[in-house]
Amino acid sequence: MSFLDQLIIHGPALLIALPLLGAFLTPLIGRVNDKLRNLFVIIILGITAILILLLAQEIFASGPITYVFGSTAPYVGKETVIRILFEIDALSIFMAMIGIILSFAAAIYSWAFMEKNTGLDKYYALLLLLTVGMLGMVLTGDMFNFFVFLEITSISSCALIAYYVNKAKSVEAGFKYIVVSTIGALFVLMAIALLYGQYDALNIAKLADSITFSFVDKIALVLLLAALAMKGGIVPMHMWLPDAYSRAPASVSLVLIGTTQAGLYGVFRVLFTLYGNVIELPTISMGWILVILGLLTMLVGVIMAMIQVDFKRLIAYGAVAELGYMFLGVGTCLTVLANPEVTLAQAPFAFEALKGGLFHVFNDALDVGLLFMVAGAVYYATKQTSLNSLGGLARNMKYTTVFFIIGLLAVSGVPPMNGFASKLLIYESTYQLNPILSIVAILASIMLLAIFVKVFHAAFLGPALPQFEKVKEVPKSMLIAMGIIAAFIVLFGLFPDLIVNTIVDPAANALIDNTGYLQWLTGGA
Amino acid sequence: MIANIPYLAVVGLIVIGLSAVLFRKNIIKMIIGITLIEAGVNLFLITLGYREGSIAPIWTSSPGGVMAYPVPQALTLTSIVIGVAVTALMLSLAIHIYRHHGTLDVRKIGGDDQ
Amino acid sequence: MIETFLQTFDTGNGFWNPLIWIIAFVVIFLIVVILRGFGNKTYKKNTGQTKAFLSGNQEYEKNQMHVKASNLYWGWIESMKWVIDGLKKMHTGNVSDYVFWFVVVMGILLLFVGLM
Amino acid sequence: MNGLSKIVRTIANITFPFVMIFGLYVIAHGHLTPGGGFQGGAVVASGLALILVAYGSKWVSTKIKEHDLSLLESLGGLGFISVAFLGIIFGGVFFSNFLVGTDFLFGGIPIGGAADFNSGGTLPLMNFAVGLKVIAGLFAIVFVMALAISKKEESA
Repeated sequence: MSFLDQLIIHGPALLIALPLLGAFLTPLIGRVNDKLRNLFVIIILGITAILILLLAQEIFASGPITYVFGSTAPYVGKETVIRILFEIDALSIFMAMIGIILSFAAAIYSWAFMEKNTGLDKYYALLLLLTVGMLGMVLTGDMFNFFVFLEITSISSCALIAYYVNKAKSVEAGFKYIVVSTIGALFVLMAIALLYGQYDALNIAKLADSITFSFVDKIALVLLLAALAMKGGIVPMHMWLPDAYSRAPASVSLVLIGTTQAGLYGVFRVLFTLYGNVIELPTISMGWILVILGLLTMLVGVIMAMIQVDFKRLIAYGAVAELGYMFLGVGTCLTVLANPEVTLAQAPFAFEALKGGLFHVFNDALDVGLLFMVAGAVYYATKQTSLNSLGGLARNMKYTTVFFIIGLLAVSGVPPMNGFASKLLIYESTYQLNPILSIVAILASIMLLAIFVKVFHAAFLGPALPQFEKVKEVPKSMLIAMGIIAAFIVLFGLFPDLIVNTIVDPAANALIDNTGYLQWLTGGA
Repeated sequence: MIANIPYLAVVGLIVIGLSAVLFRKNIIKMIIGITLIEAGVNLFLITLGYREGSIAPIWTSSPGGVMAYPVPQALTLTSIVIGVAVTALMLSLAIHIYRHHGTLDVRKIGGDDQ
Repeated sequence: MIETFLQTFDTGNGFWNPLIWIIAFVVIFLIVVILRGFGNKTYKKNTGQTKAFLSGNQEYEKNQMHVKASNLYWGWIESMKWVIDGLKKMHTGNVSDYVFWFVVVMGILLLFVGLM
Repeated sequence: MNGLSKIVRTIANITFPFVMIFGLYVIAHGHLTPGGGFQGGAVVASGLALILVAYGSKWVSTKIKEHDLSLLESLGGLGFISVAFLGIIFGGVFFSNFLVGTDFLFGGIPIGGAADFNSGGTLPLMNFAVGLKVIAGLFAIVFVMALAISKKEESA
């Protein structure tokens, strides 16, 4: 067996183990040399990214991979107890790609952005740990493992949000975040315990196979849904999100997008896979709940973004609005799936909506991430966070301005950027469920454009202000990080068909049909 | 009836903890509330693994017989480990908040704008 | 090779091809270039020509000239005040309220999922 | 933070060895009892916290630096993950328990209801690593908090 085959076989474990090893080694290397440590972190994340690509190729070609820890067989003894295992299907690897792109860009961005701060050993260790948590959440095939990774994510991101401990607002935001996410995670654990008590299993596939939608299952579903939606920042549980995003360092905000979307992944996984066999049983379709939450999220997000004056806080509310599109797309699909009278073949728009929702997960991560990096660059150059004190920056910061324009167009769904492709999918498919849905979605998009045009005018246009005469373009590492994300945005926008067919389509298929996920358990079929 | 008492205790602990988080204005009391919720969830997990007349799952010179189900205990331990980390983090943030504001009353600390 | 990249993106009902966008971009770019050709050729940099002309009034200080962020969309915000005030009241910044909303959503979901 | 009275210090001196031994017992017997690296580590760290409270953070900071504690913590984590990586090399799977059944360290296989200390394969090694990490980590947390409070007292 060649080295590459070995790498793919052990890939699932290495995806977690490598960043974890890096996290423990970072403080040791940091004692030797700062530059070496930064390089080390980037290399570790780069190798992880390559591994994810290798695994993705394998998964898209030959279906889900399971990796059992500590043994070769998933069963212990009499085929009743299941070991801890990772189960990676197309959706998992799709989310992992998003996470690793964000982490990788954040590591490059941090090189210059965080340079002047102290405690960077811990910063980088926590960044790697956050990546571990994020990847673990999307890759694991075990409910309790999911909870553990959820908590790893919460703890490390809380410490990173409160990184500027000398700023009162940062500490407050960190405290709010940890309270909210701990309570959410505890309810997730409660739901896991309820499921465990009934079915004596923690494995997602095993649970999905044996779930009956009894009353206890309903309570577990509610707990999981509410807690994970809170982690995903869905209105009206979104209030922690602007606080956390705006007070964290810009590079951390970038990775936080990934953790938020890991929460959304949890919602999708629970609804489609864990409760996939009983998807038609609830009398009120969960899809409609998702759709209504999505619409609320969009509207509240844009209206609140309109009145913000803090640069990053405004983007954070914009990010909240973007989250609504994903819920709308996925919820539209769920309404059709949960309706026993309509099959998927009769309503092809449902699949398109799901593709749109999932594609938008990727696009939102890139767009909002780029905008956060621009906000960080503006802060780095001017030391100002309020939009009211900015102006005329385009004269001195040419590249940053270009990146902001790209982000602006992408986030508001203007062609040829990637946001347009996914939003087009969502508009045209939700229209067939109910025209009002797509009208609200388009309205929210228009308002997003208006909001970011306002930011563009306030920060980058206008006369050359005397206080910003000496402002210089930001260092290369930050430009490179922004450039990587911007390149992805343009690439996804110009060749949407390629991207949708290669990575989004398998992910949507994996979500709609959970037999692939249960395959190792039921032995084919 | 007697077998249901632990479950009632679980509900009680979670409700008390949630009400502490919702209605107490002192950060330390809110942290206590969160640890109470955690205790409730842990108690629930432990109760799931209970078997009547069983012994503790300790292998060194065990007398034999039915052992309590060890998996929920392992889960509880993991959850406690995480709980310790979270509590430590929250308390150290509380120290920092106190240092910045000189108070732990959430009303006086004041929220973020909007 | 190039065909795989420039495939039409089918959205079920409509379609989108970046090629159309690129052609449109080139056409509009050409129009802009032509229009630019009609411009005044006597423009010189760093002379009085580049100064703003405010009916003979003195130019304001730069910071006063710039329309700041909170002044933009004033009318919209004013007319939507009833919504915005309600939303602002919701965003107290107090973590107890954040948890309160979580409990409320959990209750509503329980009502929909559990009891029906 | 200054130390407490002589009575407290004497009691702390007497109880400290017992706490340590109990903590190390729990770490070492992690593969046989519900204990393990974390639980034992927490016991040891609480013993260290006892000393911290009794003697004050000023005295302790002359003995040990927070810097060294984070080094120990990293080493603990590194040990854990390396044992897991060795599983790939020797056992073919990540986290594989490659020591079980060998005559080497902790290779014994438990028979029947009772097991002896020489069993568990890689589990005791992992427990030791986790124990080291938890001792260093938890003590570092308590120590840093104590230092923060004493700084506050000085400035007041």
